[in-house]
Amino acid sequence: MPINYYIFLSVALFCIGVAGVLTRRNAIIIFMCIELMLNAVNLLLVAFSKMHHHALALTNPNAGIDGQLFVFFIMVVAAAEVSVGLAIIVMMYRNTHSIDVNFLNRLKH
Amino acid sequence: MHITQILFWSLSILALLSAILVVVSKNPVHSVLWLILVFFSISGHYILLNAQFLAIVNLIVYAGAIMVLFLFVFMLMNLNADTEPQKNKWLKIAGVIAGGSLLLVLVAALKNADMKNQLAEMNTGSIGLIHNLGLVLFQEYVVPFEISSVLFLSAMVGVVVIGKKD
Amino acid sequence: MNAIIISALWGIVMMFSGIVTDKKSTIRITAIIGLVLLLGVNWLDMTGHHLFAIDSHKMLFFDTFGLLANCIVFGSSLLYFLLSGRDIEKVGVNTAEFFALIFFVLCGVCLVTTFNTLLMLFLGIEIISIPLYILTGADKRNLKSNEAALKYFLMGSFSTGVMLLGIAFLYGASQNGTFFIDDLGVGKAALSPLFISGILLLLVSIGFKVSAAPFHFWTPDVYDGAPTVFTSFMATIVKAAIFIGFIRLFDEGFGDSQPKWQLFVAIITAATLFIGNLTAVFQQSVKRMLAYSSIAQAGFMLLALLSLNGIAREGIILYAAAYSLATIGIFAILIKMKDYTFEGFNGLAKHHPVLAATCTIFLLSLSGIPLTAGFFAKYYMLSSVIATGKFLWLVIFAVLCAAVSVYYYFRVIQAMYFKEGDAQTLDQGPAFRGLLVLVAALILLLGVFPEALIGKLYSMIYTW
Amino acid sequence: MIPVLLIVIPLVSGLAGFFMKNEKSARGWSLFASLVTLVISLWGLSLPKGSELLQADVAWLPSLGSRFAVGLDGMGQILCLLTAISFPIIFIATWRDEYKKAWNFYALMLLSQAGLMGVFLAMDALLFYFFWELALIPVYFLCSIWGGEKRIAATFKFFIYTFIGSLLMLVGIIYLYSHTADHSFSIKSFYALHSGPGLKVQDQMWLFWLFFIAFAIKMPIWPLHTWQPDAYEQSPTATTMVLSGIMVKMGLFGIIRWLAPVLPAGTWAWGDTASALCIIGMIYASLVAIRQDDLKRLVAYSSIAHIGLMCLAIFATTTTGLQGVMIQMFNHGINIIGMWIVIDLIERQFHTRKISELGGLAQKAPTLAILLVIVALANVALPLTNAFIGEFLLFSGVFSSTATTYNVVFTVVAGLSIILSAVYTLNMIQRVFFGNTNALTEKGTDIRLNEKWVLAAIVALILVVGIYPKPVLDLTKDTVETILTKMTYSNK
Amino acid sequence: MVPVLPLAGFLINGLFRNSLSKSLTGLVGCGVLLAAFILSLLIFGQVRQEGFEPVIVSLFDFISVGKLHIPFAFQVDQLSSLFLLIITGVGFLIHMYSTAYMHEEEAPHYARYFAYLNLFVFSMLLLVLGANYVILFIGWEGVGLCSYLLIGYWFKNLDYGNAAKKAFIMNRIGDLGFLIAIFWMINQFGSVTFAEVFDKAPGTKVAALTGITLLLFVGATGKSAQIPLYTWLPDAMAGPTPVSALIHAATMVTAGIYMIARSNILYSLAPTTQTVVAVIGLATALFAATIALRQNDIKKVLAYSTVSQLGYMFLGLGAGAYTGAVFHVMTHAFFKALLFLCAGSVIHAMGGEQDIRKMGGLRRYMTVTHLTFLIGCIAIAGIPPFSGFFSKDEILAAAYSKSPVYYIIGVFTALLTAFYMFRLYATTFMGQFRGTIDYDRVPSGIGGRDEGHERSSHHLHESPSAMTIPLIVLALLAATAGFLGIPEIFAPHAHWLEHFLEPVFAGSEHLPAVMAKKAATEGHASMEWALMGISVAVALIGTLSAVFRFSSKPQLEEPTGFAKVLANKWYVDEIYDALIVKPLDALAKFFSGFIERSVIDGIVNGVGRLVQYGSRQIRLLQSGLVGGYILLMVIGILVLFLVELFVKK
Repeated sequence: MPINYYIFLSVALFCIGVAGVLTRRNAIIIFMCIELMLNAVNLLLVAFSKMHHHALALTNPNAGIDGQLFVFFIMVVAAAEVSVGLAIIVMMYRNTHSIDVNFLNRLKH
Repeated sequence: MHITQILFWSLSILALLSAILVVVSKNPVHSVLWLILVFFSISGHYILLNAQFLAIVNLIVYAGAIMVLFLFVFMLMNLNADTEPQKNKWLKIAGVIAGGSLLLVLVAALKNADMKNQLAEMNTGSIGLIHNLGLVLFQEYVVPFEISSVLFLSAMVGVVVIGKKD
Repeated sequence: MNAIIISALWGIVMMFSGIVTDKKSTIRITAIIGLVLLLGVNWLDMTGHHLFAIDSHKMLFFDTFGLLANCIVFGSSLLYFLLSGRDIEKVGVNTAEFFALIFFVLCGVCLVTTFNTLLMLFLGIEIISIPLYILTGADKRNLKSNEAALKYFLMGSFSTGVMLLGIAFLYGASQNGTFFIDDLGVGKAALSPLFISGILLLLVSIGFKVSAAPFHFWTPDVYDGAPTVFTSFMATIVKAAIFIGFIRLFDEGFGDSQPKWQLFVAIITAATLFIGNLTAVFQQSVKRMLAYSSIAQAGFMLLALLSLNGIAREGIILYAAAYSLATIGIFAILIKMKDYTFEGFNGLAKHHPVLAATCTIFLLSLSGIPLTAGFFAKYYMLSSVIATGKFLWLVIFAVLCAAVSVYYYFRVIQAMYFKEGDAQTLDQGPAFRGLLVLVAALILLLGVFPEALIGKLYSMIYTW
Repeated sequence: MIPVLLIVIPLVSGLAGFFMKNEKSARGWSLFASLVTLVISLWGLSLPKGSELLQADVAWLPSLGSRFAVGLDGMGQILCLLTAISFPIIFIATWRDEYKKAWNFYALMLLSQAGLMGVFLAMDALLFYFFWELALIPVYFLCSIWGGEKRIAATFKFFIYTFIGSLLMLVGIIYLYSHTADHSFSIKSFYALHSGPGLKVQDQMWLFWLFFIAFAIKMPIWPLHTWQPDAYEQSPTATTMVLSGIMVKMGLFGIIRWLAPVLPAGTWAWGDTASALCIIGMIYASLVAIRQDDLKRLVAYSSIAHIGLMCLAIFATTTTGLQGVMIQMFNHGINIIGMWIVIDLIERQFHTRKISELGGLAQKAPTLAILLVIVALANVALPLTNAFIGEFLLFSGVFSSTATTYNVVFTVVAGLSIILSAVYTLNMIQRVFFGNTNALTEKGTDIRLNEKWVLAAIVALILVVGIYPKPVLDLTKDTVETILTKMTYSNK
Repeated sequence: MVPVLPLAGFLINGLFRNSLSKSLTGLVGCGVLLAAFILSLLIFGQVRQEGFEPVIVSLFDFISVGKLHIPFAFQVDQLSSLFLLIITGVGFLIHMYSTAYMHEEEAPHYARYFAYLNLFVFSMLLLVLGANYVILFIGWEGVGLCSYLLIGYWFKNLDYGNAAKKAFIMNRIGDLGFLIAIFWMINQFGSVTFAEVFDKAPGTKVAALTGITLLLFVGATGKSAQIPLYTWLPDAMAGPTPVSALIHAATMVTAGIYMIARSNILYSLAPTTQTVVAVIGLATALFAATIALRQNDIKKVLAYSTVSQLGYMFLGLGAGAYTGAVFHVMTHAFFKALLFLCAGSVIHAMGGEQDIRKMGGLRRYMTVTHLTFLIGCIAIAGIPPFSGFFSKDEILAAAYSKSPVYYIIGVFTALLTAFYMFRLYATTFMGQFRGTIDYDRVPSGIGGRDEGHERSSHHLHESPSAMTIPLIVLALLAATAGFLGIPEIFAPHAHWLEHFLEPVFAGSEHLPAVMAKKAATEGHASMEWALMGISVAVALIGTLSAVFRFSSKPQLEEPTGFAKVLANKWYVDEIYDALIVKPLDALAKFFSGFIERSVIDGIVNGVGRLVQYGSRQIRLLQSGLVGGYILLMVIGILVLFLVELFVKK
């Protein structure tokens, strides 16, 4: 598969995620959209890693493996972020009984 | 048309469609489900790219753990479609336009990348296998691996601090 | 390496200290001890005594620049603990955890100052961010704090996404699939549009972390909403550290392709200076004004990024020190104030001359008046850009912005000295005042002999 | 040695002043310190030129190529002398003024003196900038703490204004520094710039403005002058004396030492423009002064006019003109301080500065009247007063200038200001001192002895310099020559 | 040296104003003058010897900058010694007069008066003794200052103050011209010392000389009250009458003539300027004379006559008759001082009344004053053998040799002079006393006329001897001084003054052009007789007509028509006011009111306000909505990429 396809695919996914972040006002949905963005990046990284491997396999059998490991770390971080994020959202919900980001406007100007 | 190509296209379309549905569907639970579908299709891609380990981890961590977590939260707050009031139209449109134009710009920036000849190797190559990954992970990447434990630790502490009733 | 491990370990120690004892003073003292220890081991690292023989496979690179930055960070954190430690206790019950989180942040800081691969940068920034989300929301009952936390979290993770995309692009562009910053842009990789796009995205995301316009929007709200004591931490130490990382990345990684991205940095710098200074003018609350001023200061630090040369490297260290010292001091005073608005400072000089005097020195330093460290900080920034011979318009613009900044900084001075009123403060001990004076003296010292910092440390390292 | 003392003594004594919590002792202390400074500057005067006691050069920031280099040349001598003389006079003259927290007041005064000394002594650009700001900060506090009711706004305007200027100058300094051959801030390498390859001529064109704006704001040159009347009006008289008597000279000094010789081509090219500004300012200010009802504002505007003339003469680049500037800087300082003292006396007695509310003082305070008349006549440059020497040289310098083709026009138009100055000065004298007394001035009394002596001293200075200016002129001869050779370098 | 003495007097009187008694001050005041007079007599004696070379005494280096050296030097030669005599002599007499005239002043002010007077004499001497233009200028400004102080002597009265101010400022205008002339000289000759300048002068091109001389003349018009700067002189009469006599008649106003006579060479080299000088002088003479016709204030009449006489002198200078001009200065000093002092004694007697319509018939009450005044009138009217005749005639002759037009106008002016002088005389001294002095009209403070209250017409008395003696002395001088300059045609080489001043004017006398003109005028003895005859006749006509016209029924009615214009001095003051003062004032108001406040300061504050406003607007971006923030961030990214895509290409 030409790498371009993967690039465009994941960029598309990424942008859908961005659009989601911009259009929704439910904190959790927004957060999900962000996860979507991360996944798009993961896909891209894996694709690149395979691309590099394809290019350099002869010289270095492990070429391109860094990309996949990076994805692994991204997943780690994402997991941690999710736990924290959800905790914060829940705390918010406890206090305001809403997770609508548009109500978050006590702080402005 | 080669089978991998067919799979690639179908998976891509599936991913995109369900991603869009994540964004548009009113009911948050639905969008969770759609997101899970996205993850599945992405894992499919991983498999196509012969990155089995990541495919599995993706399923377990994301589709499994994280999404379940989301669902729990939703149920905890028992939110449903009508609980989310509609954002005002203009901001919505602006958001969509912004996202779209971002896509356009990125594509425009990247289309003339001389990557026509660059191919992503499909369903061959061994780097995606647990064996190799593990070796590299615990030899070269041991420091970041350990450090990520700090990350987890801090996340844990943080969640405790936040979640604990005082 | 020492610092990273010790800070991580000490974070755990702090965690358990909460279980062992609930005497807050002991906890605080442990924390302080920890910091002193950190400073010490970092010093050892600089002098070449490494406690741990760990091969990071070149993922971390401990050069003078980073270690020196660590020194600054630890030093200012020490001051921060000494000045505002008691106030951390006031925030909530989980004092120990707060300290632990702060130590984890410091661990992340060490990564950011010494990383050599994008992976480490990513991890470092995340390790810094996640505890900060928590600290922002530490005041759980306070809705503002919650809101700030959520905003910070959402936007932060968004920027993480952007950063990852950038990293992915760079990875794709790199010759042989690597994340090591020093062979990112080599060969024909530098020509690939992927490369420049990646740089742009990284610029955006790290710019977000240092609150560079137009990615600064989180800053005022978060700084305003977070408990003041943590605002102080975020605004000074963290920001300075990330700047060090910023410089490091663009210097090591994209230094060769500077002309490709210099223009963007210039644009962002101008925008940051403009928005930061202009918006600060109209603020009513000193806390929020300081938030905007931190944006403005970031604009000045970005000048170092614009002109990556020796002066800039020295300058950013000095700027980090000067800025952190002054801002920590001001925040320490601000915490003691009952009323955060400008009116709250009216007549402070009459009732608390020491506070007023030191605060004045800090403000003067921030506005870059000679005899204070702030002047040389700004001086280095300006001269680094002038030395490049390009972007003189930006220098002039920066200077004008600095003049604007005088306006809002001096509003505080005016309130303290020239306005009638009785400024209410919480009680502060003589030790606190003494420390303030110490900090002020330090600022003046740096203002008259900046080489006491730069020259001495550098020479010390080179002689070794 | 001596330069260091000149800076350190006020600095240290000022810092010490903060800690003596007693008005009387603070006052005495500051007077003592200023007198010591005066003695030292006189000692410096007595030494032969080029004696190593007049120089001091210590390493300061080696990595930046900046040294703590201070020195007394002719110009430095005369301006330091002015500073050293002024402060005791000011302290004695305002002896009776009451200030709350007086010790802070006097301490700040001394600090500003240290700053001023530093400015006049610095032989290193960065050091110069340092003192430039150091002189500004205390004055800012002085004005906004002890000033009039609109003080905060006025002094803040003044501060921002001058700060912008000095920042621009800083940019210029750094730019020049980065182009010096040996990457040093020392005045020598700055002077060497224009002859070396480092600096292109078109650079000088815009660099000139960076510096000139800074100095023009300080002087001030029209149209950057609006901070001045407000600041003078609002600040306590003692500070006004410092502002108008000495600080104003910083601008002229800056041009003579740091602008004209460093950027001769730029100065040459923009000379006419700058001169035009000066002249507009002179006429404009004189006309505005005619309309002023507040004594302080009147003097402020007249000062703008006088400074404009001096600045004009600098750009004439002639020996006569520069000599005139040198001596006139001194004279103007003395005279205007005399004016302020008189105004202060009036204000303290009648609690008003409004010309319209005063009148007939000559009957009540003949001595004051006579002394003022002499000072005022010096202000209109009547012969045998010091100002005549100055203005004579200035005008003839401008007239014989070869730097501009409009020298005659400049002289004539600028000459009109002589007439106008006569108009507003005589108006002032007449409406304040002559005519019949009114209800307010009925119970006026003549001045006290100490005031009498201060004014007498000033008058003496005025007349002595006015009749026998030779020593002063000889003092600055060499400086003028060196500056001129630098200024005309690129045009030879 | 001479000038030191008055300076000493000034210092003594000035510093010990309060301690000295009045008699003592008077003594000091006069004493120094007397001493000075004696000294100058001695000097004069030396100077008179044949082959006397000008002495130059250089005290110290006044200004020495670069190539420019201006010594503080004095020069004694025929011209200056002559003026020395006049100044110290007349000055002494007037001091003496003043001791009586100002006697009612209380001590400090009395002392102040004499201090000023001495200071004046000092600077006047400085003026005439200066060996270069700068010293001359110092004296020049000094006398201006003193006249300012003395005019405003009664400072309680604001009108006097205004008059003083007017005088000073008008002089300033002239002085500016003078200054620029000096600068030009410095540029041209590199020196301002008379000797060097005159040596270099013949070599330089005429344009420069014309410029310099014209500028000098501007200075002269200011000081010597010529058109257009003459209006201050009549107002200057606000000062005490002796002052008017000394400063505004005898000495200061002739400074201009002195200066031009001193730099005669320059003028002779610049014919254009000479013409200008002559024309201006003539115009002034005529103009002032016409105004004098219709003035009713005794001092104003004299003032205008002074202006007119000065005009004569300038005519003389313009016509190249420097000797004549100086001659006229001398004679004029005598008779005009005399006239003023008489007027003073009249005013003294009349209790401060200056309006001649309220006088009349005074000859019966004050004989000395009357007679001396008469002499003065005759002298000024130019009736032989009184001094006025000789000097005036010499000037007229020179004028004729220039062009008959000058002569005709000059003669007409002489007619007018005779006419108004005798109008004055007649109205004041002849006829019946019309005065019922209402003391309220006494200008406040004029010598505090306390005892004047119990005085009415039949108490009118002669002034004390301290006042009358100077009158008599001056009268004698006025009567006889003329014989110092007897025209050639009466007795060859009898023109003593011409020979005396010969060395001073030698430089210009021997210039070819002037030689030629001289030759032209030589040997027309008959013509000269004719001219003299004409002028004498004219003078007599004027005199007699005036006497007959006014002695019986003086004109008391308000003037009408053209007379009104004359009475209002051609409305010159009003015109100046409308043309210069008002616009200037308006401009000043415009600047200080509008430009300063609104435009310049407006811009400055406007910038500040702009920043404030911008800040208020920009902070609205901080909407508080996460969506908005992220949107803006995305837009930011977009912008960056767009720049990357399009701008950078």
